[in-house]
Amino acid sequence: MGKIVAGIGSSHVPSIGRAYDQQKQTDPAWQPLFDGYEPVKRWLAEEVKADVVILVYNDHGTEFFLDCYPTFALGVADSYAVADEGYGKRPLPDFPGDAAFSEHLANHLVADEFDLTLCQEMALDHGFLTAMPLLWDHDETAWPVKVVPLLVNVIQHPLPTGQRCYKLGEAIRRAVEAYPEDTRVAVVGTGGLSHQLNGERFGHINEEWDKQWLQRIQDEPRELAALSHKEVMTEAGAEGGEVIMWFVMRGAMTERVEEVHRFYYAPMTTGMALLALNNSD
Amino acid sequence: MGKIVAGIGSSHVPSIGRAYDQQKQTDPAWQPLFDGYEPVKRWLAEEVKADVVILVYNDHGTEFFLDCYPTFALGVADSYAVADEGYGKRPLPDFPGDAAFSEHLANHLVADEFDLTLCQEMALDHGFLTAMPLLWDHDETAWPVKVVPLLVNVIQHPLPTGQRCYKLGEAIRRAVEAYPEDTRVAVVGTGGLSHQLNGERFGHINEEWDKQWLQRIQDEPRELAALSHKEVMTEAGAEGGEVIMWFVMRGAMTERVEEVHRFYYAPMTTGMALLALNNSD
Amino acid sequence: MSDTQERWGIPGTYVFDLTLSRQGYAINKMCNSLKFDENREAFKADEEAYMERYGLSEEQKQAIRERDWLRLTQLGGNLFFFLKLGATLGYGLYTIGAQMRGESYEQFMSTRNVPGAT
Amino acid sequence: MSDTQERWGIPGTYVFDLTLSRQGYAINKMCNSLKFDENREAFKADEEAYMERYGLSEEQKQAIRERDWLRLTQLGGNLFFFLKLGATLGYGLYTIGAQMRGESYEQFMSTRNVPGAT
Ligand SMILES: [Fe+3]
Ligand SMILES: [Fe+3]
Repeated sequence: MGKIVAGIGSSHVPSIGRAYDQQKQTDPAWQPLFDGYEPVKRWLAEEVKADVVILVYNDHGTEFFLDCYPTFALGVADSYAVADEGYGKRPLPDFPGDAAFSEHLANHLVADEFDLTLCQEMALDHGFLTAMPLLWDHDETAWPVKVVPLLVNVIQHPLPTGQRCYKLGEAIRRAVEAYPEDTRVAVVGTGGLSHQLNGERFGHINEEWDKQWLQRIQDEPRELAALSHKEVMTEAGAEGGEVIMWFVMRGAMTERVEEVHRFYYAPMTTGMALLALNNSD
Repeated sequence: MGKIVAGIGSSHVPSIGRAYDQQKQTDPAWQPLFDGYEPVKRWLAEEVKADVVILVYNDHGTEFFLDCYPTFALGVADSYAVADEGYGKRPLPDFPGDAAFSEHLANHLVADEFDLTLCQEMALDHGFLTAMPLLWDHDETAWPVKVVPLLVNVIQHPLPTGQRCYKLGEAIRRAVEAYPEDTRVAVVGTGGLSHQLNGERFGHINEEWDKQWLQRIQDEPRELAALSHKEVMTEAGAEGGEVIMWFVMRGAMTERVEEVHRFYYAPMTTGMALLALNNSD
Repeated sequence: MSDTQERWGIPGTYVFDLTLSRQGYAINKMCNSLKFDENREAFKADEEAYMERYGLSEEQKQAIRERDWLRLTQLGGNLFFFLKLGATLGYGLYTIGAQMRGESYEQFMSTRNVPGAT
Repeated sequence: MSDTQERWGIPGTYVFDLTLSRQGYAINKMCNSLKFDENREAFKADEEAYMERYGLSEEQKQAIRERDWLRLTQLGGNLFFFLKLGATLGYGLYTIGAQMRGESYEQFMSTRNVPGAT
């Protein structure tokens, strides 16, 4: 039987990827960030030992255009390419998929009335890429886990509601637990926390709100998920509205959760956060 | 306030389009079909007088490929091109959209937890094209109605369930009734009835089942919508499974409906049907 | 004979589910490319090279070489895409269908209610 | 000033909703095309012709001529797409952002907690 063995929330920011590729791990401006991810990387490798990662992310004008924009898109492929975002491809290996598990998810979730777009080819941009090498060791050709990319529209309103994202997470848990194989599944919700990249309010961050978020997503996720997009964006910035992707992760966890690790750092224009959760029930 | 003023079920078959373009209206093999649509065309022009048509259809390998396949895709454009399906473009004018109305639908339906793919460009193949000129008069450049294309995946399983399609129709009715303009909306569900285009059972049709369908979709649509895809395909053929698109139309109508016109003709490989319904409540 | 037939249990029918779609992805991607005239010309000029370019398996190539539409269906070809291959090669829907039924075109047409409605 | 600001009522913020997305569709489609090197070259060789080809309105063209990123945002440009235009023209994210705030690059950087983390 499939089992959800970890829930992780993580920011995705292009500058983190650049810092990683340029090996700035001990650069004073970047060391706090990389150090912040270390304990979780260790926990995942030594205790969690996931077989598959469902990573919830959004595309940033890389692979999807506005001619045809999905609300939710699920990868159902054997492998996923690293996208070129216009500055050359990052030196990361392509990702192995678990097509059989993806198909199970697709069949289950569509039967459960989630109207997914299904992708047999999908190149992954920093929305997906940022967290992966900070959470799982890789060499030049391979990753130690298989992945299932799950894209959420957080670019063009109407976005799915926070509650819809939460329900998608709940449905993912049901689907995972109905999987006949003994597969250990980690769910990673990416995005946020506060940031804004448009208008006169460019650069808006809200550290207070971010810190509350890291607690409230644990204790009262349904209340958070009931906030309107306007409420979230007013506090967390227009692009901070993408935090709804964390609800998919949180909805896939049990009612009560246990905090394994928490980290927060807001050096430039984004509240960078990491939260690792364990199921309590 | 928006209002749903007609519900229509209609087959979509490439050969009908060819017969129309080649002016076979009085060809003995085709006259029954064209005569069958005439009363409904008249009713729509003289009594219904719709401003906008939501037409539920599927693409047939024309505009959408399996790299990225949506469950539901809604057009939100000002105009829609006639697609070239590989034999040249049909001599029909492109279709005017009603982008403001489409946007209203998109906002409403996504808030109502339908995970739509939204399309700002969308070329329309015979799934969309077949019924239009049989139901609305056009000249070389213009149509008398605006359109909103709503695509359903009926090609690659998992398809949405019949019940999900029915619920989408119900949500469309709520959205239409919440539209501030006095817009008269016709909903057309296309596809079917029985046909099969693959395997040793190619050419399977089931006239008995089709005739029951035309009554049951009126009287007990929820029972029909609860049938599994396997049950429907066993009776109506693999490609006949696309009849689920009629549930979107039926769900948008009132609980009880009044039959305005019914027509059925099964000359070759498809049970060709037309059903025009009025709201009773 | 075919997994999808076992999964679905509908005789003479190959339900195009995700499993089958994934198996036939290369076929359908190649066939989809034949919506463009220049690609149809390239295919006709060198079928083998064109199939190789899209990464078809030997089995899939063989089904195309033999114009065996039933086999192509069993290997994951979807009719809506391989109709473009049919058009490129001069095979229409009813010719393809008759072959899948194991009949001649004439036999198949004789089973229809109004064979003039094509 | 901008409809989307009225619709959403968040100061200094242009929520990219469908209405705005439709208004800016030509901008974003053009910018999206700049992911390919040959298109970046074509744009740089003749900006006016390139903008014309994508059907930008005069207002939209003018915002691009002036590298006015705030105006471009108000007219429906989405940052994730117009970053490709920025990259083509040599404008990075923080330069664009500082301009939208009405600040110099240095002024903007002085408002950051750890300006070295770029
Ligand atoms: Fe993002
Ligand atoms: Fe169809």
